[in-house]
Amino acid sequence: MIRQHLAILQVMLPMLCAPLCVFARRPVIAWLIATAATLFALAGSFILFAQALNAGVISYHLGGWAPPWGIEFRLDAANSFVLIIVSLVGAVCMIYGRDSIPREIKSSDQPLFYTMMMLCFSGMLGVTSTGDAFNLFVFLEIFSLSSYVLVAMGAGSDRRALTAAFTYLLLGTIGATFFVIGLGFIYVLTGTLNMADIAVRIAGMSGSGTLHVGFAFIIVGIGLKLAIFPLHLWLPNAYTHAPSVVTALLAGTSTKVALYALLRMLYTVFSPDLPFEALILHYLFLPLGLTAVFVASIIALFQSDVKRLLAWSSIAQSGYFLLGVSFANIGGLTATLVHMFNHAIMKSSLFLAVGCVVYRTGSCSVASFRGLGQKMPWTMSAFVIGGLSMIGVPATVGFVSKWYLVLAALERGWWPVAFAIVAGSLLALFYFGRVIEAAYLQPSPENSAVTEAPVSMLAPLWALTISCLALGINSELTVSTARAAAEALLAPHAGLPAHMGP
Amino acid sequence: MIIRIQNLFPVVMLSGAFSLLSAALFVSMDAVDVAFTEAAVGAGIATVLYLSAISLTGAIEKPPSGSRAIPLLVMTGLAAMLLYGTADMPAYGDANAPAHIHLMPEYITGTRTQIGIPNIVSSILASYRGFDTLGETGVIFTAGAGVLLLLRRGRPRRELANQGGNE
Amino acid sequence: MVNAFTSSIGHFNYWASVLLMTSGIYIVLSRGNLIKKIIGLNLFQVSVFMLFISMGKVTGGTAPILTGRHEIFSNPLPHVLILTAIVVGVATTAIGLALVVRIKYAYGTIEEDEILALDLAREQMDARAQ
Amino acid sequence: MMNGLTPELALALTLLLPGIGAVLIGAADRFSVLRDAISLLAATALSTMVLALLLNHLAGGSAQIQLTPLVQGLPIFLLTEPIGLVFATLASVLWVVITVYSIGYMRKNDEPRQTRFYICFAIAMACTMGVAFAGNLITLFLFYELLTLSTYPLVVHYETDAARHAGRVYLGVLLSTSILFLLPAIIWTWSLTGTLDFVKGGMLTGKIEGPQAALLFALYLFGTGKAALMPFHRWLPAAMAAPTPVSAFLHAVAVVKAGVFTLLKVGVYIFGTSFLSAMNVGEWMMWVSAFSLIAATIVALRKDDLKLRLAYSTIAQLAYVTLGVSLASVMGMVGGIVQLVAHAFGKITLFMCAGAIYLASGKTKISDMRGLGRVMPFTFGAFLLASLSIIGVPPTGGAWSKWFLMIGAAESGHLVMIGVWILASLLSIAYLIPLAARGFFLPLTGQEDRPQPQGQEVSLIGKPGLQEAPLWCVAPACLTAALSVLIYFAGPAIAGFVLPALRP
Repeated sequence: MIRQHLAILQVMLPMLCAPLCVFARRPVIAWLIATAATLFALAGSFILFAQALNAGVISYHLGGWAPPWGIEFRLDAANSFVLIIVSLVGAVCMIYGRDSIPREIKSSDQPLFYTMMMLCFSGMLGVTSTGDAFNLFVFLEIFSLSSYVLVAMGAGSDRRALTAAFTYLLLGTIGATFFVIGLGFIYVLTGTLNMADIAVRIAGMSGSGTLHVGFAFIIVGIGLKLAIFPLHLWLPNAYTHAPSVVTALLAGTSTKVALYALLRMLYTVFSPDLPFEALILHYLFLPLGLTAVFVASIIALFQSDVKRLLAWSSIAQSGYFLLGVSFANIGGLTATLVHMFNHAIMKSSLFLAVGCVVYRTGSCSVASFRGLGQKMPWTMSAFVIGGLSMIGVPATVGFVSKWYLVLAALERGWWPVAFAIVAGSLLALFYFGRVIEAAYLQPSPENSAVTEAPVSMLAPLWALTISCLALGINSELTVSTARAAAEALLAPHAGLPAHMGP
Repeated sequence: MIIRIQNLFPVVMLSGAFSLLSAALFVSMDAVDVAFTEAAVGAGIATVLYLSAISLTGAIEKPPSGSRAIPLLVMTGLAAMLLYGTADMPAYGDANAPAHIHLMPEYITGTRTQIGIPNIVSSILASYRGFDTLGETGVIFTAGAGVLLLLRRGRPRRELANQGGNE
Repeated sequence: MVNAFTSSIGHFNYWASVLLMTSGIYIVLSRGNLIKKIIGLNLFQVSVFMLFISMGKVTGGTAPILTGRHEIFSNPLPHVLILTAIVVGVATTAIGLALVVRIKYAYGTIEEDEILALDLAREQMDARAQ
Repeated sequence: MMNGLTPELALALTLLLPGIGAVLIGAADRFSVLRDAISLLAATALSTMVLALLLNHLAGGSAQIQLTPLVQGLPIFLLTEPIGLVFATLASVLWVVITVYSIGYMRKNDEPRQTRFYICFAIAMACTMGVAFAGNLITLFLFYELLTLSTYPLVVHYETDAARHAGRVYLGVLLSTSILFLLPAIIWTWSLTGTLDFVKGGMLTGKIEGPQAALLFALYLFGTGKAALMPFHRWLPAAMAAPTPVSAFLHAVAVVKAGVFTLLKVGVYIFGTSFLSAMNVGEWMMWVSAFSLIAATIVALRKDDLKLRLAYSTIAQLAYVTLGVSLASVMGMVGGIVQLVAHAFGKITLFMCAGAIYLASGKTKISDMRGLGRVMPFTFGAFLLASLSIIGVPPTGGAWSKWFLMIGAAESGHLVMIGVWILASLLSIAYLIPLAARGFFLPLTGQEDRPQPQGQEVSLIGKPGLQEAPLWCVAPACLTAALSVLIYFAGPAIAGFVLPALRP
C-alpha cells in the first residue's frame, strides 16, 4: 500500500506535516515532526530510485485520471536522483537545525518557521516529481513563496534580509510568470500540459515563432530561479542574509531543483535536436556559462563576507552546470548531473560550516575567521575539505565533477572550454585560500572565548564532509547513477502508454 | 495612470478598477468562473490587502529617480519578443487551434458521462486537475502562514542584532 | 496587405495583453516605491491571465457549461489554470505586502533608494568597525 | 620474502606506516622525546619496508594493490617497478637522515609547532610513497596533489607575513600548474587511449602525432610544477622562508623529487622513448629546459643568500632531468634517474650544511661566511664533497649522471646539449666552490666582533677551537656527503637496475 503510493506520499507527507507544526506548542515538537518527515522522504526517495531503476518509469496517476488528461507524477532515474539530493540535504539541514535555529529565530516563531521549512521542502519534492508542466508551476510557487519568507526570517539578526527577500520575491515572481507565459504559448501549440505528451507533440514541429518564444520564456523563467548568470541578482543577498540553515538548504537544493526543471525542459520536453535549441545551447549557454564561471569567481575574490563569497561561488558553479548542458551530449549531461549531486553536498557542507562559525562568533566576515583553525578545529577542517573539493583536488567529489566536465568538453573537441573549466576551478583556490589562511595563519583576536560548535551541528556537517571524501575516492556510485539519470532524460518517450506514444 | 500617480491611494483604487475591468473582459471571453474569481480575489481581496498595507506604511510615493532607459529597453525587448511569438499563434477564436482539438473533446464528453456536473471548468478543477487545486490550497496556506510569521511582532520597533533565541 | 490587416485583427487580443504586461514590468523596474512595484507585478500577472483566457476563446462558443443548448464551448482548460494562477498571484501579493510592512518597520521607509542609502551607510560602518 | 610479510602487505605498509606515524605523533604531542622517537621509528620502519620490497623485486617478485575506482574505470593502483623502487628507496632512506637532522635542528632552535611539523613530514612521506608506487597516472596525480597540500603547513611554518606570502606562491604555483596543465593532459591521455596504466614502452604510439603530441608533452612538462621548469619555478625560492630541514626535505626527499620522478614516469611509461624520439616530440622542450638550466645557474651565481643560491641550483639541476627526458633516448632517461639519486644526496647535504652553519653562527649570507670552515671543518668538508657531486666531479655520484646524460645526448644526436651541460657544470663550479674555498682559506671576518657562536656549549664535538653545530645536525650531513661519494660506485648498478624497464 505504502510502496504503491510512495510517489505521492513522499511529497504530501511533508506538506501535511506543515500544519501540524503550526499547532506544536513547543519548538522541539515541531522540530521532531519536521525531522521525521524529512527522514521519511529520504528513505522514500531511495526506494523510489530503486523502483525507477527497475521499472524504468513510475507513473502515478493522481485521482486515478489517466494522463494526459489528469495530472501524473512521473518518476524516472533522473528525477528520483534529484529527489535523493533534495531529501538528503533537507534531512541533514533539519538535524543541524535543532541547535542552529533557536540561535537565529525567536522561539515563539519557531513552529511557523518549521511549517515554512516543510512547505519549502515539499514544494521542491513536488517540482521534482511531477510530470505535468502546470502542476510544476504550482509546486514551484509553494516552494518559492515559502523560501521568500524563510529568507526574510534572517531579519532577526540583520534587517537587510527583508530587502533581500523582497528582491527575491520580485524576481522570483517574474520568473514564475515568465514560465507561465511560455507554458501558455506551448499550450496553444500542443493543447496539452503533460510534459511527456508535449514532448511527443513537439517532436514533429519545426520552428514557429510561438514555439521559439515559448521555449525562451520557459528557459528564462527557470533561469531566474536557477540564477543563471545575468539573472542571478537576487542570489547573493538572499544567501547572505538568510538564517544559516535556510542558506544551506537553498544552496544545496533550490538551484538543483531549478536545474532539474531546466534539464527536463531542455532534454525531455524539447529535444536538443531541434535546430533552434542547438543554437541556444551553443551560442547562448556556452558563453553565459563561461562568463558566469569567471566573472562570479572574480567577484567572489573580493568579498569580505564568507556567506556572500560562497553565494558568488554558487553562481560560478551554476556556470559549470550551463557548460555541461551546452555540450548537449550524454557525457556533458552526466557530468552536469554528477556535479549537481557533488555540488549539493559540498556547498551545503560549506554553508553548514559557516553556520557553525556564525553560531559561535555571531559574524561571518573573513576577519571573524581569524584563528578559528585552533579554536574550532572540527568546523574548520570540514570547511577546508569543502573548499578543497570546490577547487577540485583529487580524492574529493569536486575532482570527480571536474574530471567528467573536462572529459565531456574533450569529447566534443572543445579545447578552450576544457581549459576554461580547470582555470575557473583554480579561481576557487584563491578565494578559499583567503579564508583558510585567515583561519589557520592569523592569530585570533584577543580575549575571544570561541569554542567548538555543539556536536549536534558538527555531526550533520561531518556526515556531508565524509560523504564528500568517500564519494570522491569511490565515485562509482554517483557516476553510474548520474549516467542512468542522463539516459532517462534523453529518452523522452520511454514508458509512455500507447495512446500517448509518438 | 497607475504608473504616473504618486499618491498610492488612487493607484490602488485604479488597480482594483482594472481588475474589475479585466473580469468583465473575461466574461466577454466566456470565462465566467475566472471572471468571478478575479472580481472577488483580484478586485476585492487584493485591494483590501493593499489598503491595509498602505495604512501601515504611508501613502505618498516619492518621485522616481534614476534612469528610465534600462526599464524602457527591457520593456521594448520583451514586447518585441512577445509580439514575435504571438504572430504565429492561431488567430483569436480560431476553433481549429491545436489547443482546442487535442484533449478538449475528451474533457467535454468526460464531464458529460463520468462526472455529471454541468460546469466543465468545475469538473476539470475538481477531478482531472484536482491535484492542482490541492496545490493551490497549499499556496494559500503558505501565504497565510508566511504573513503570520512575518507580521506577528505587530508593533514597530527597530530590529537590530536581537540575538539569543531561546529566552 | 489585407492579409496583414486580418492577421493583426486576429491577434489584437494578444497585443493588448502584451502592452499591459510590459507596462507591468516597467512599473516593477522603474519605480522606487515597493508597493508600487507589487502593483506593477500584479498588473503583469493579470495581463498574463488575459493572454491565457483569450487563447481559450472559441468563436461562437459559450461559457463551458453543459446546458444542453450549446454545443460549442470555449476551451475550459485555460480557465482552470487561471483560477489557480489568480490565487497564486494573490498569495504572492500578500507575502510581498507583508514584507513591505516589515521593511517599513525596520527601515522607516519603503523607497528603494533610501533603503539602499541606509544599507550602504551600515556597510561603511561595519567596514570601519573592523 | 619473510614469513608473514607478503609483498602486498609491505606495499600497503609503505603508505600506512607514515600514516600511523602521523597519528601517533599527534597523540604524543605533550611528550616531545616520545614524539621524536616515534618519528624516527616510523622513518626507520618505512625504509625497512621499502628495502624489503627492493629485495623482493631483485629476487624477481613484484607486488600490486588495486583499490576503489577514483573515477569510473580508473582505480587507485599501486605497483612496484624499478624506477619507483629507486625513488622510494631514496626517499625513505633520506627521511631517516632528515628526521635525525630535524630533531637536532628543531630542538636547538627551539622552534614552535614542532608536532605539526613532524605530522606533516610523515603525511608528506606517505604521499611520496604513493607517488613512487603509483601504478597509473591518476594515482600518481592524486598523491602528487596531496603532497602539495601536506607540505603547505611546512612552508608556512613560521606563520609570519613572509611565510604567508611564501605559502601563497607555493600553493598558487604548484596547484595552478597541476590543475591547469597536468590534469587536462591526463584527461586528454585518458580520452585518447582509454587507459592510464603505466605501460612499458608507452601507450601513445599511433594515438596522437605531430604538434598535438608536442603540445601534450609540453602540458606534462609544465604541468609538473614540482619539477620547477622555468617560468614556473618561483615557488622554490619562495619556499626558502621555511626552516632549513623543510628546505632539505622539499629539495631532496619529497616535493622536487616527486616532480622529476613524475616526468620520468611520463616519459618512460606514457610516451615511451621510442615514441618520443620517433615523433621528435621533445625538440623544443629541450631548448626550454636548456634555457632553464643556464638561466637558473646564472641567477644562482648572483645570489648572496646561501639558501636562495641552493634553491636556484636545484632549479638548474632539475632542468638536467627535464632535458634528459626531452632527449628521448634511453641513456638520457637513465641519466635522469641517476641524477635524481645523486642530486638528492648532494642537495640534502648542502642544505643540512647551510642549516648547520646557521645554527652555529647565525649566518645566512655567503659573503659573511669567510673563514668559517676553519671552525666548522666537518660541515664545510661535507659541503665541499656535496658540491663536487653537484658539479659532477668523479668520484662522486654526480659524475655518473652527467656521464649518462651526455651519452644520451650523443645517442640522440643533440651534441649541442653536451656543450650546454659543460657550460652549466663550469658555472656551477663558480657558484659552489668559492663558498667552501673561502670558508677554508680566508680568515674569519672581523675576529674582534665575532659573534659568540651559539653552538659552542652544546657542541658534542668537543675539540677546542671548533664551533660546530650539534652532532645531530652535523653527523647526518657527513653521512650523506659520504653516501654521495659512495653512489659513484653504485652508479652503474642503478643504471643496470632500471635499464630493463626502459629498453623496449
